[in-house]
Amino acid sequence: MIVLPRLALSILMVLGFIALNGMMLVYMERKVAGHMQRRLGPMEVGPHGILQTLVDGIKLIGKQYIPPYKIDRPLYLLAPVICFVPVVLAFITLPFSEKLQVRDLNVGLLVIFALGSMTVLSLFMAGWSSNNKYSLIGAFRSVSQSLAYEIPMLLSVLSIVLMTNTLSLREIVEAQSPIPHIVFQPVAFLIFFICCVAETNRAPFDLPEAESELTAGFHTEYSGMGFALFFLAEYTNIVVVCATTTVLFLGGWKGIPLPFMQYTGVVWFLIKLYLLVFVMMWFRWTYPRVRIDQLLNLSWKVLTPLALINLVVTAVVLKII
Amino acid sequence: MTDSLFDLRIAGEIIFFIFVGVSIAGAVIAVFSKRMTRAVLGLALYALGIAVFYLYLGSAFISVMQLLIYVGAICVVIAFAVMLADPSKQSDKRGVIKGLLVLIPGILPGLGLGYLVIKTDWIIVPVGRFPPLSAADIGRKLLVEYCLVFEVISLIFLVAVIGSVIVARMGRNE
Amino acid sequence: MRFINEVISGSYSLIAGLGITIKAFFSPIATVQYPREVIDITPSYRGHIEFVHDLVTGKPKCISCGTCAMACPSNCITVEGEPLEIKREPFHATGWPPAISIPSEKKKAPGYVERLERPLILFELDFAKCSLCGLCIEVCPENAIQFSKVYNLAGYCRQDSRIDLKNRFEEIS
Amino acid sequence: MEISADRDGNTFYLNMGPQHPSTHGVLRVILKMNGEYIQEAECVLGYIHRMHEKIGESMFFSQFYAYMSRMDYLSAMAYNHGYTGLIEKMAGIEPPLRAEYIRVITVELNRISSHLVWLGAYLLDLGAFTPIMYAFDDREMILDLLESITGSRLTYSYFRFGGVCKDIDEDFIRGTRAFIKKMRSRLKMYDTLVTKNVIFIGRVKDIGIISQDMARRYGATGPVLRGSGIEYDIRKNEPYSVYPEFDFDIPTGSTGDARDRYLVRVAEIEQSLRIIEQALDRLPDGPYRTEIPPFIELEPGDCYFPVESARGEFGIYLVSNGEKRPYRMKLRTPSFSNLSLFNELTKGYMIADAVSILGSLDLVIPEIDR
Amino acid sequence: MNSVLLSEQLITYLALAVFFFSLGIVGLVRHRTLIGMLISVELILNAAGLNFMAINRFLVPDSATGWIFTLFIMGIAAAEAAIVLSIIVAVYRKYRSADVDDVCELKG
Repeated sequence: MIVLPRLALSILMVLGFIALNGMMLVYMERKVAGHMQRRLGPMEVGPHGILQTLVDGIKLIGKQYIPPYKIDRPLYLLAPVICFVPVVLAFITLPFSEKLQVRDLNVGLLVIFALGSMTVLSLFMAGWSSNNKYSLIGAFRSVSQSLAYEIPMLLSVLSIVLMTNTLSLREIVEAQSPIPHIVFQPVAFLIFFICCVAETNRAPFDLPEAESELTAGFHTEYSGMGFALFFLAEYTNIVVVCATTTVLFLGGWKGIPLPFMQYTGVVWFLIKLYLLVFVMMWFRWTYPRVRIDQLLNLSWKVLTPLALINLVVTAVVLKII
Repeated sequence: MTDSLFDLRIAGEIIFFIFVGVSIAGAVIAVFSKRMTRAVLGLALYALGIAVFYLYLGSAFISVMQLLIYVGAICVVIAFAVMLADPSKQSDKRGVIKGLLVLIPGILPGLGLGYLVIKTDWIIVPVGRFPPLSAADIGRKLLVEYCLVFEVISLIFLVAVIGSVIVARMGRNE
Repeated sequence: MRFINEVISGSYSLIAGLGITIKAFFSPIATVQYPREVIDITPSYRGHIEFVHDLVTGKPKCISCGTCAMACPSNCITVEGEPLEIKREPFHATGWPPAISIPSEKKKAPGYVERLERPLILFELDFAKCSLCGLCIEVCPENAIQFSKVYNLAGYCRQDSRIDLKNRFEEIS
Repeated sequence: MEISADRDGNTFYLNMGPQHPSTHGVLRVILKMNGEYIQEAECVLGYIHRMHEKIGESMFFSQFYAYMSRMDYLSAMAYNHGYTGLIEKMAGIEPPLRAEYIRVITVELNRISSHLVWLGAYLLDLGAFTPIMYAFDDREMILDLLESITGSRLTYSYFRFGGVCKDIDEDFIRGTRAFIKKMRSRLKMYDTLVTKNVIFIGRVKDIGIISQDMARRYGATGPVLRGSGIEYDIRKNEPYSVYPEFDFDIPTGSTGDARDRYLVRVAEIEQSLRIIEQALDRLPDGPYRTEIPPFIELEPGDCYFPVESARGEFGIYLVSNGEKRPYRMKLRTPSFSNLSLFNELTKGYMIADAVSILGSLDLVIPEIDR
Repeated sequence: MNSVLLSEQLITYLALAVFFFSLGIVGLVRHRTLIGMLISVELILNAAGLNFMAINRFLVPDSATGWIFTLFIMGIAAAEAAIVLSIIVAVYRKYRSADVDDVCELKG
C-alpha cells in the first residue's frame, strides 16, 4: 500500500506550501502595497527584502506570551489553533494539477465550504475570550459578516454545480476544458469573488479587524504565536478561496499544454491563483472600508437576490438546452 | 488481508477512538460547562466528532453537511445568541445532591435504551455487497421518493424564517 | 432604474480608483532609500547653534554678554564670562542685560550701552530643550553665533544633548 | 468576559483613546454604546495640556514664537501669523508689503499641507491606506519649499514682528509655481480616487450633519462651519494682512454632513492655490523686514486678533499692562470649539461613523489641550 | 460480525448514541438558560441522527433512507435553532434575562 507514504508526503508538501506561501504572500502584500503607494516596501533583509517575513516570523516566535487579565484561558489559547487547522485541512481536496491533489473527494466543494465556515467560530472565541470590548465587537462583526456572506457564496456556487452536475473539484475543472466557467457565469463569478473577499476579512470588508475603529478587532489581545497563527491562517485562507475561485471559474490547471501537463498544470493554476490574490491586494490598497450596515445590506439586498436570480436563470437555460 | 492494510485499519481504529474521545469531551463540556461560550465550543467539538462517525459510516456527504450545518451554522448562530443575550451571569446555585438528582432523568432512559440495544438481535447485512451511495443518489431519492417530505420540510423552513424574523423584531419598539 | 444607474456609476467609480492605484504601481517610486541615498539639506537648514569663526582673530566673536541666554524661550543657553568690575548700565528698567555691545548703526537706539568685552569661560547649549527658533542668533549683538548644519544628532543620555560650543569650536578649528 | 454595563444591561462603555489609532493623538472619548450604536460620547481632554497661555504670561513677546508653532503643528504658519499680527497691531508696527505677501504665500502653502495631511489621515480612518501616501508625497513638496526658506519642516518660527526672518528667493518662487501646476493635476487624481468613490461616499454622506443653528451654537469655525453653508471666513469677513487684495471664493457646503466638510476642504486647497498664484504674480520688491528692537514693550491695553487657520478661527486675546511680558493671554483655538460638537453629532450613529465624524472635524489634539 | 474493529460494529454507534442522548437529557434538565437547553436539544438530535446513520449502514446498506432522515434532522435542527434563538433574543429584550426561572409569567 502506498497510501501512508503518499499521505505523509502530501501533508509535508501542504504544510511546506502553507509556510512558504504565507511568507510569500506577506512579502507580496508588502511589495504591492509599497509600489501602489509609490514606495519600495521592505528592502533591508535579503535581496529586495525577501527574507523580511522570515525575520518577522522568527521575531513572533520569540515573543513572550502575555495573557491579558481575566481571559477565558482555554478558549483564548484554542482560538488561533481552531482558526488555523480547518484552513489547512481545506488543502486536502484542492486540485493543484491533475495529479497534484491529496485526495479527490466527491463532495470536495462542500468540504471547502464546511471548513471555511469553521473559521468563524474561532474568531468568535478569540473575540469573546480576550476580555476586551474591541475584540468583542470584532467578534460580533465577524460572525454576522460570515453568516451574511455564506449564503450568496453558496448560491452562486450552486449554479456552477448545476452546470457540471458534480461536487468533485477535479470533475469541475475537467468540465471546463475548452472554456472556463467565467465566460458562462460572469455574475456568479463576481458574486463569489466579492463573497470571498468578505469571507477572508480583507479590505474593503475587513470590519472584524478594522484598525481605525477597533484597534485590531478580534486579535487585539493576541501577541506572539497566537497572532502569528491568525496571520498565517488569514493568508492561507486567501489562498484557499482564490484557489477555489480558480477551480470553479477559471479552469483550474487548464492552460497552454506544457510537458508533463499532469504535474506542470500547477504552473497555470498558481498563475491564476496569484493573479486573483493580486486583485484582492489591489482592492485592499485602493478602497476605503465599508460600514457594517452597508456590508450587510450589500449581502442581503444585492448579492443574495442577484445570486438567486442567477441560479434560476441558469436552471432554466440548462433545462432549455 | 495484507499487513500494511491491517496497519491502516488499526490506524483508522485509533483515529476513530480519538474522535470518540473528542465527541464525548465535547458533549460533556456542552452539558456541564457553566459558561455558555465554552458550551458552544463543546457543541462544535461534539458535532465534529459526529461528523467523523458519519465518515466511518460511509457517508462523506452527510459528514460534510454535518460540519457545514452544525459547526458552520448552528454553532455560529448560538454564538451569536450568546453575544446578544449574554447569559454568562448564570449562577448555578444547586447543591451536590440536587446536582446528582439531575442525572436521574438522563440515566433512566439511557439504561432502558442500552438494554434494548443489547437485547435486540440486529440482522447485520454485509456492506461490501452494494455499491456505495453518492450525493447524487441522495438527491434523486430526495426529489423522487421523499418529495412530499422534502416539500413539507421546505415549508417548515419558510415558516421558520418568517417566524423567527417576526419574533426577533417583536421586542424592538424604537 | 435609479438603482441600476447607481450601481453602474458606483462600479465605474470603483474601477476608476483601481486604475489610479495600478498606474501608481507601475510608476517610479517617490521615496528615497535613506541610508543609501541622502537628500542634501537646504542651505537655510537650522541645526543647533555654533560659534561663527572670526577670520581675523580666529576666535569666537562671543563677548559673553548673555543676551542670547536671556532671549532664549526655553532657557537652554548657559553663558559664563570672567567677572569684570563694571558699573552695570541699565537696559530698560530692570537692569538687564548686564553688558551689551551693538553694531554701530544700532547705537542710537534707546537702551543700549557701550561695548564691554568679557572673556568667555563657558557657553553651553542644552539641545534637548532647544526649539531652534533662532532668537539667540537674531539678538546677538556681535553676530557671533549661527546655525550649524549638523542634523544627525543622537545620544544615549541626557548629558549627551549638552553641547559645549566653546570646546566644539576649538575642536573644529 | 465581564462587560461594565448599565443597570439595564443594554449599554456598555467603550474607551476610545487616549491611545487609539483614530483619535490622532491623546484624546480620550468615552463612548456609551448600545451595540454598535453610540448613545453618548464624552470627550476627555487634557492629556497633553502644557499651559501655553500661562507660559505666554511669563515670557517676552518675541520669545513666544516658538510656542505658537507647537500648538497646531500642521498649520504653524497661521498661528505665527496670528501672533505676529496681534503684536504688530498693538505696537503699531507696519510690516513692509513684501513681508505681507510672503506671509500670505507661506500661510496658504501651509494651509494646503495641513489639508493634505487631513485628507490622508481621514481616509486612513475610513480604511483606505493608499491616499495618505499620495497626500504625503504632495505635502513633501510643500515642506521642501518651506524648508528652503525657513530652515525647518514643521515648526517654522518664520515670522518676526515687522516682517519675516528671511527673504524668499527665485528658487522658491519657481518651485512654488511648479507645485501649483502639479497640485492642480493631483487634485483631479484625488477626485477620481477618493471623492467619486462610491464606498467613500457611502461612508461620509449624511453622516454627522451639522445644522447651521447647531454650528453657530457651538461656535464652530473653519471648514466645519462652512460645510454647513455659512459663508464665514476671517480672511473675507475680518480681513487682515493683504487678503483683501486677492480674488478668491469661500467654498461652502449645503447639508453640513461629513462629505460637505470634505468637499469644502478640497475646494479650499484650490482656492489657496489661486491665492498663492496671485500673490506670486504681484509680489512687490522691497525690504522683507523692518528693524525693531528685539525686546519690545506694549502700551497698556488689550486686543483680540483672529486669523483663519486651516481648522478655523484662531484668535489671541492679549491684555498688556505696559510691561515687556503680557499680563494675560487667551488663545481661542478652532479645534477646541469644533470638538465640542462631537457629542451631539455622534448620537445615534455607529462607531464607524464616529470615526468618520471625528476625522471630518479635523482635530489637532495639542491645539485643543494647548 | 466478521470484523473485530469497534469502528465497524453497530453496537459501538448505538452505545454512543444512547450515551449522547442521555447526556442531552441531563443537559436539558440541568441547564437553566434557554441557550443551554438549546445546546442540549442539539445533542439529542445529533444522537438520533447517529442512530439513523448507523442502522442504515449496518442493516439496510442498499437504501439511503437513514441518510435522508439525518439530513431532515439537520434541517429541522437548523430551523429549530433559528426559531429558538429569535425567541431567546425576544425574551431577552423583554426580561433582560435568558434564564428560564426568570421567564415564568405568561402575560405578554
